[in-house]
Amino acid sequence: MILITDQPLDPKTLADAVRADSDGAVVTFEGVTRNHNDGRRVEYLEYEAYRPMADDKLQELIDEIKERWEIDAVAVAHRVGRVDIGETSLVIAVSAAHRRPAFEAALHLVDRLKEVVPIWKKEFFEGGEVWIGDPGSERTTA
Amino acid sequence: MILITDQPLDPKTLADAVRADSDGAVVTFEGVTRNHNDGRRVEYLEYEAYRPMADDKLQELIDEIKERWEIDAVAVAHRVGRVDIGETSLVIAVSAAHRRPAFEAALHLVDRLKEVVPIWKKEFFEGGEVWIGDPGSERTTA
Amino acid sequence: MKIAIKLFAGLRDRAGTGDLTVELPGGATVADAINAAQHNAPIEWIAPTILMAAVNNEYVDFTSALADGDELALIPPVSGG
Amino acid sequence: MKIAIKLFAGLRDRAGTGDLTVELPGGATVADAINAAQHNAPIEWIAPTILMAAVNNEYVDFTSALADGDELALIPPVSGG
Repeated sequence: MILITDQPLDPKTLADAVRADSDGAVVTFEGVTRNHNDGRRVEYLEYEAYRPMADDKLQELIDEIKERWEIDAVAVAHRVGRVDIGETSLVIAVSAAHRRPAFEAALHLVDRLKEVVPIWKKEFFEGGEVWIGDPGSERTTA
Repeated sequence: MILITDQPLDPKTLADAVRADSDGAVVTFEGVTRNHNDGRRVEYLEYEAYRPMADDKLQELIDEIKERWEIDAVAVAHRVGRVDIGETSLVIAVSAAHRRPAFEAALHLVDRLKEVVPIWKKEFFEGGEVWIGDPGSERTTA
Repeated sequence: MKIAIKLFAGLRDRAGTGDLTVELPGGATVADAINAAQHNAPIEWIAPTILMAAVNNEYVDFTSALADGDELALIPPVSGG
Repeated sequence: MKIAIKLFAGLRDRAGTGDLTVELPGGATVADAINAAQHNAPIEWIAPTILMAAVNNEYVDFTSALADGDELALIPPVSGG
């Protein structure tokens, strides 16, 4: 299951999508909008995705972790548009017979997602805004 | 939050108990009754806890991971009594500013729980029953 | 002195009870209490190498001295999760 | 040949548009298309060391040759999660 949506994410939907009777472990990760980053007070984030490339890359990453770890199923959902403090922008759920591969594969998937999936985050902080990773995009709103 | 109960567990309750506006990551682990173990077909499990020692040990483990990793909050719930295939016997939720410590601390907590918390699992498999870790307890039900 | 002993899981199933009480001389240790319990409940016990003991909710060595009124828990290999 | 170029995130904001089209001679590369785009949209571009390019949804080197009808995406540092 791969979902890119502007609607709020529900971790339970993803955890339930991956569980099967042969699984002993379900690991769920939520990436949440923090109220602080790099010493700045964050007000909210806005995410943008390049689709369908983002879906394709997520599928490649799912294939990558299924190749490398003994896991059963994987679900990923990423929100786009405005995401307020405390709201969830990313959910990953991984099921497996045993816990360790489920943990390792889920962490690796988040790490890789942040490297290769064409999704961007604009941070609206107190006094300005910036696309993360692109310092030249910073604007101050004096 | 530490909960030992004979009622079904709800991962959302634990994830919501640990999240705060300063957290960027919430990792949730569910331990689930598998339909197989050690080559046997499992029918269901029964868990027993020694309370209040189990609560005390869980609190010690929470203190231990909070000491070792930069995490925010931790919640643990363990079910006792009969747990059927596909049902969740253990939920752990860990929040943190950043994802890696949340993943590592959650996995460590499960590992340690299985070493020191006085909770026992009786496996009812096809043709018999056994307390896990105590082979002498095995009974066959011809 | 009187020591209450709690048995769990496979031990309790074999003994048919989760509660034993043993009478021991002052200065007796956890090991002494286990010996007395094995005498009172002559079942197939768990090998001491994998058995753990707790007094008043804390794990202790078998050489620990007991005090009157202690609750001794005999803890087979745990298997939560 | 005509190459459609998509701009995202900070690049799109600066250019004021997410879509450019450039006209290039046959055999032109991704680098040629980026040069033409920079000519069409003379803004502060992202350093090529951190810019990535994708053609038809696959990452490519700047030396890759383009074909008529390709969709070239210029991808600033990604930051999902």
